[in-house]
Amino acid sequence: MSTAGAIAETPAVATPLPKRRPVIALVLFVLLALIPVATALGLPSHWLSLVTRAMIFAIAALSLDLILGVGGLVSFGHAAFIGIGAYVTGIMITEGRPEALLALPLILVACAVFAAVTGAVSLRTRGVAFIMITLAFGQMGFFLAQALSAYGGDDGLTLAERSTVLGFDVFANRTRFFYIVLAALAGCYALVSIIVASRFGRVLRASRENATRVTVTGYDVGRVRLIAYVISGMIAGLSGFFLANQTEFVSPAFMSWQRSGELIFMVVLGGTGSLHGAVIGALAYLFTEEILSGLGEYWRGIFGTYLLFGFDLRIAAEHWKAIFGPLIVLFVLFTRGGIVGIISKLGRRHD
Amino acid sequence: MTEPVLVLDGVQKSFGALKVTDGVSLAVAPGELHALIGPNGAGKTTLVHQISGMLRPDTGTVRFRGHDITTLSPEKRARAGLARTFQITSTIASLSVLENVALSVQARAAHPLALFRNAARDERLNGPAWAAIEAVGLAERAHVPAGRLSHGEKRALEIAMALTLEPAAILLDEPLAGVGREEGERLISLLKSLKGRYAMLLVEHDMEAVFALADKVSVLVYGRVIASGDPAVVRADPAVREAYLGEEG
Amino acid sequence: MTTSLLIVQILNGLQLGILLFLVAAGLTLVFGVMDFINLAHGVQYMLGAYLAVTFVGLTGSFGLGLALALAAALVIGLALEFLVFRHLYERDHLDQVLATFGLILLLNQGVKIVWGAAPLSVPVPAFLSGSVQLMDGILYPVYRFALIGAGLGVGGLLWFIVEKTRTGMLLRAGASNAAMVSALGVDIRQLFMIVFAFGTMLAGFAGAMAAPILSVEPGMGDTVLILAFVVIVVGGIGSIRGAFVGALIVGLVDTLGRSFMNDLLRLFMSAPSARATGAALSSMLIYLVMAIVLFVRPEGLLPSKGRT
Amino acid sequence: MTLKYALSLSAGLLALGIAGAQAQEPLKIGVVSVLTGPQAALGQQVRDGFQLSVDQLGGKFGGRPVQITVIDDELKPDVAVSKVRSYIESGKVDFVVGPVFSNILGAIAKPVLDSGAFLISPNAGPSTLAGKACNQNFFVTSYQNDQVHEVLGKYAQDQGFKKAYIMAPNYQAGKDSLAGFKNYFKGEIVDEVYVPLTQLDFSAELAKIAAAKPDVVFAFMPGGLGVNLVKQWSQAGLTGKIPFLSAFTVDESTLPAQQDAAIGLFGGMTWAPNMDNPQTKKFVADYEAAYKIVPGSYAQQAYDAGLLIDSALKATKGDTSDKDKLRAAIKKADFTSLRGKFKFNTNGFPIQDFYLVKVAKRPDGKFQTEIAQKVFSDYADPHAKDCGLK
Repeated sequence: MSTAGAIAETPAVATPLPKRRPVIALVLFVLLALIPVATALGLPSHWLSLVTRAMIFAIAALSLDLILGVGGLVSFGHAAFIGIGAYVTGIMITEGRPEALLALPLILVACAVFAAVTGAVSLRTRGVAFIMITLAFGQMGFFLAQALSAYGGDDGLTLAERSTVLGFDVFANRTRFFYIVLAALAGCYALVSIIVASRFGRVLRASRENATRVTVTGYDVGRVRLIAYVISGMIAGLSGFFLANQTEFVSPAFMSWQRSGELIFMVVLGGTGSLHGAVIGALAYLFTEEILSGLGEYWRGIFGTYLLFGFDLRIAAEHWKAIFGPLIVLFVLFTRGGIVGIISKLGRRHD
Repeated sequence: MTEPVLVLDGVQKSFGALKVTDGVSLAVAPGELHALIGPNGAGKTTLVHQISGMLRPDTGTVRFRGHDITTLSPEKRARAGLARTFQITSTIASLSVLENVALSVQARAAHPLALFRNAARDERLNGPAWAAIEAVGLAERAHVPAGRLSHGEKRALEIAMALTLEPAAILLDEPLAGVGREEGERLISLLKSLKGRYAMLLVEHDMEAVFALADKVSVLVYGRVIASGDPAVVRADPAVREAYLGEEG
Repeated sequence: MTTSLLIVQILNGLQLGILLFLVAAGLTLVFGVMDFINLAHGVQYMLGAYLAVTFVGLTGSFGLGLALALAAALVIGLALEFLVFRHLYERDHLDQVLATFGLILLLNQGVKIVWGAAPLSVPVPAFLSGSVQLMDGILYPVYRFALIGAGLGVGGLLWFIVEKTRTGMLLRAGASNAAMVSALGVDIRQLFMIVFAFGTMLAGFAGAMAAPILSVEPGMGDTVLILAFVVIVVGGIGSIRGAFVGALIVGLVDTLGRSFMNDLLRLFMSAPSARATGAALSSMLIYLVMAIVLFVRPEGLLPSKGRT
Repeated sequence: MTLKYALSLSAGLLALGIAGAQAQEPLKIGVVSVLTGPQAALGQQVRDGFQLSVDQLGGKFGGRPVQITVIDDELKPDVAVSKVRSYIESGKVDFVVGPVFSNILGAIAKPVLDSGAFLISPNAGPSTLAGKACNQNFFVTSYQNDQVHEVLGKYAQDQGFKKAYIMAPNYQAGKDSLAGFKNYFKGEIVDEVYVPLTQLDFSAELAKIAAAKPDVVFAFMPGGLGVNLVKQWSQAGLTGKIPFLSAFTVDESTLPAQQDAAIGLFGGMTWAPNMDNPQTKKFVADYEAAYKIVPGSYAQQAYDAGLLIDSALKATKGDTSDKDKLRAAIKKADFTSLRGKFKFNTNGFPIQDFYLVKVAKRPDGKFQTEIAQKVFSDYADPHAKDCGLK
């Protein structure tokens, strides 16, 4: 097998569609829906924002999983779509048109066009070349945003207000915003699940494993992948809309290559191709980050001191990346198939 | 005699200085099982690739059902009714036998890429798929992932996938290679049962099978057809005996 | 624009290219032979620079410091190979990406714990501290010629090893068919370890050589890593010649783009808009070149034989 | 085991509750600063400078114990927003001090100010927040960003330089920087160059400078960019040939790496470690003792921010409930700044003196900037007129 082709085609171990999936997803969404209750009962109140943010990234990770996990296309420029969604939102608000029902269709169209153009070029390549060419397009988007000096350039753009729906400031209430994002995530999850289980999804899944076979069976694999790429880009654009409304700020940093890398990381951490894996991965990534970087404060919140055996945990928290890094390495070395892989392994042991 | 389904005329392909197929011409009539034999490196697989569209000939034409398909893409040839199997089995390992065949059925259905129509429970796909699976004798293995099938079962699966394309012609690239004796016999009887219904171009090493099955045999040596015709005649051809059968002992 | 300015800028482009080649050579070797995506290559480059700061500072001699830094980089590289990398060779690329990303986080923070967050530097060695007048008003530091020489030397050495020695033959064979090489009775694990150690040394060497002209700071490897990836995909993955050509192209395109893009655009537009467009365009230029190269030749300009 | 854990947990929470009820409620201050990535050296100065002010005042501002939470903004605006918002939501926050960079300030200003907390910026001072978008609860202990660049523009103009070559990174602050320089420099700009923020090698620009033969070069190259530029400038033999003026390019955060290459280069600032007053001498000595490096303006401004908050709380006797009273106390700026003279303009930005500073090597071998000459006296930024505050 050629190296270049191998990267996207290797994970042939993927289970097609595990039966346990709807149950895990259901449990996941119910748990998420209970977060506002938990914050009322004593979970630090900022967790409401944290979980909202995590769910926004989960939408993006979910969209990436459609092409990466299901379609076998490792896009290293996916953050560009988040950026487009965020910038369209921000620019519309700055120009005095905060109506979401106006912004959302525009975001979807903009993302679809960007995906169709860049996808048509990128999908001529496979494997590492595909990774790098999507990186190239992502970087171009980044530099373009940086050049938008009318909208803050590199400094980014503070939004004067949030998007409105039919003129109402529905995102103002944090709990309401939480449930709107949760509903959007659940909706995207359902949509992507339906697509994966559809005729189209079957061809997409089959193409990842054996594009030649799918071609001689009579499908235009390139077209199938392009459609998936466009759908994925549009969903990621939606997460950009929410991100802009949560931070009330947009910045070129939203589409940096590091952010694209983080998205890949979330999907792989959760387990590729299973959809709920992407959601779990995004949540796990952001929660771990929060807990490690706030280690000292959490410790103090529980035990009333920063010290653990005389060691000031605030120092550990400052260097949380030096803890996070080895955790990632250990996780990769000792597990297969991400968090979902662990869950299904535990499940099998129970059976 | 009726118009041939598949006609090759002077098909030539070079890799660098090496002419892999050197002006190959042959015709396959409807319902005919045409065997293509030849020693290793004779260019058989390269020829099949050119017929199925995975490679494009340098010169020469491929005609299928009266149309020139020389420059058509593989997926368009497949939709036109030209199916193939691979020398190294090629199935979707993680999908079940049923899903593999249904994938093939779907390619010829009305909305092959419908975005929201559930595929697994779709009787319009599963019905014809079951028929093909039963025809090749894989009904008991229908829900097993293709990756876990035995070698011979994979061959049968490939043939089932080819059948659901409702092909006018099937290209079979060494279906018996690497298959055990018992499974081989089952495959031979499967092919026999298909004879007459489809035009088939069979590339095969197993001489016993070839002479048991073929209506017509062509011999490819160094990219050229050195003999073509009735199996018995070809078997007796001295040039063939020297170049090929002699080698085989 | 004068001819001498153009010549100096081409020289600058070549020199940036050589620096990128030093980083990219190890990356493409490990990628090509072992089919291993090592994102940690960038932090190994950074480690090389930091080790050079320490050892040059301790010994007071650039040569001795460089040698010690290389030895230390090798030791760290082998330790990482033993603890992490060797368990990843059989895994798929995404696992490799993930684990080496973890190493990036660790090492970027690690150097901050050990050496502090402030940028550091290595003085130019005394015997290379002179300069040459190439054009009016500007001196070309001898050290930069030494850097070009080192790059060419490494390139030549690699070419010799890969093309002319038995080890090189095994490497080329291993790149296309690892199973065959192990069937020949060669311990493929040992071969991989040697290749990896060599790749680590190359990264460390590049970092140490860059230290006298660039700021030594946490995260310095991240930018270089992306550029090095651009270089190796433009050149063709696994190919030393490709990395060399790719590095020169990226170096030249970047430098000449920065130098002349504004003047070029000013032919078509007003000065302020030329400046704005020029700055945005020259940032994008190498990515544009990469996208075009990949579009026309997905396998890169000079792919190594035996892979497609 | 589980029971024991639960018991100790509740005991801990109980103890926490009792302690909170007995002692005076601590003053909650969030310090937002960049602590990861290449710019962490600046962020550490801000954090440490502020911490030093707290330590020297016995851990209390205006008699109230101070509870500092350090927030690493990672120099990512969206990360900064979400962390800062989380912190604000976690409980009654009185002050947020930070950040280092303007783009982070742009991101966090709204959530902080909307919450009713005071935002004290120890470094970033963008023109928007000085002008139209000014806020009564926003104060700056550094300067308005443009002013530092104007110092160099004015100096270049005063020196009678005719041709200037100016360069900055390709982002908003870079563009503002060159605009600030051009506000006061009226000679010819032979070239205005924007380089990528990730640029490694400046040899292309240096060759162009040598070819253009300007009278003076002005550069704004913060952090690692400045280290690369200055080292390569010196290696190309340009030191001493062409005057090199800069902003945020040679300072105490980059000098340990630039070393001799930076000697004699100019910058602009409101303070330098050799400033001749007793409070600066004590601050520099204490800071070096505690953190082993020479403090730069980042540390100094954060230290002043600490003194400012302390002075305001002394005036209100530790009370933060009456925001208007507290605000009035802050505006008085009744503390001894390391700079000496310091007062607030109507927009919450300081009115102060600006100096040309020059890099020098100290007798102990360390490097620092030293005051060369005063360029502006009692200089207020012009954006204040766009600000509606009185």
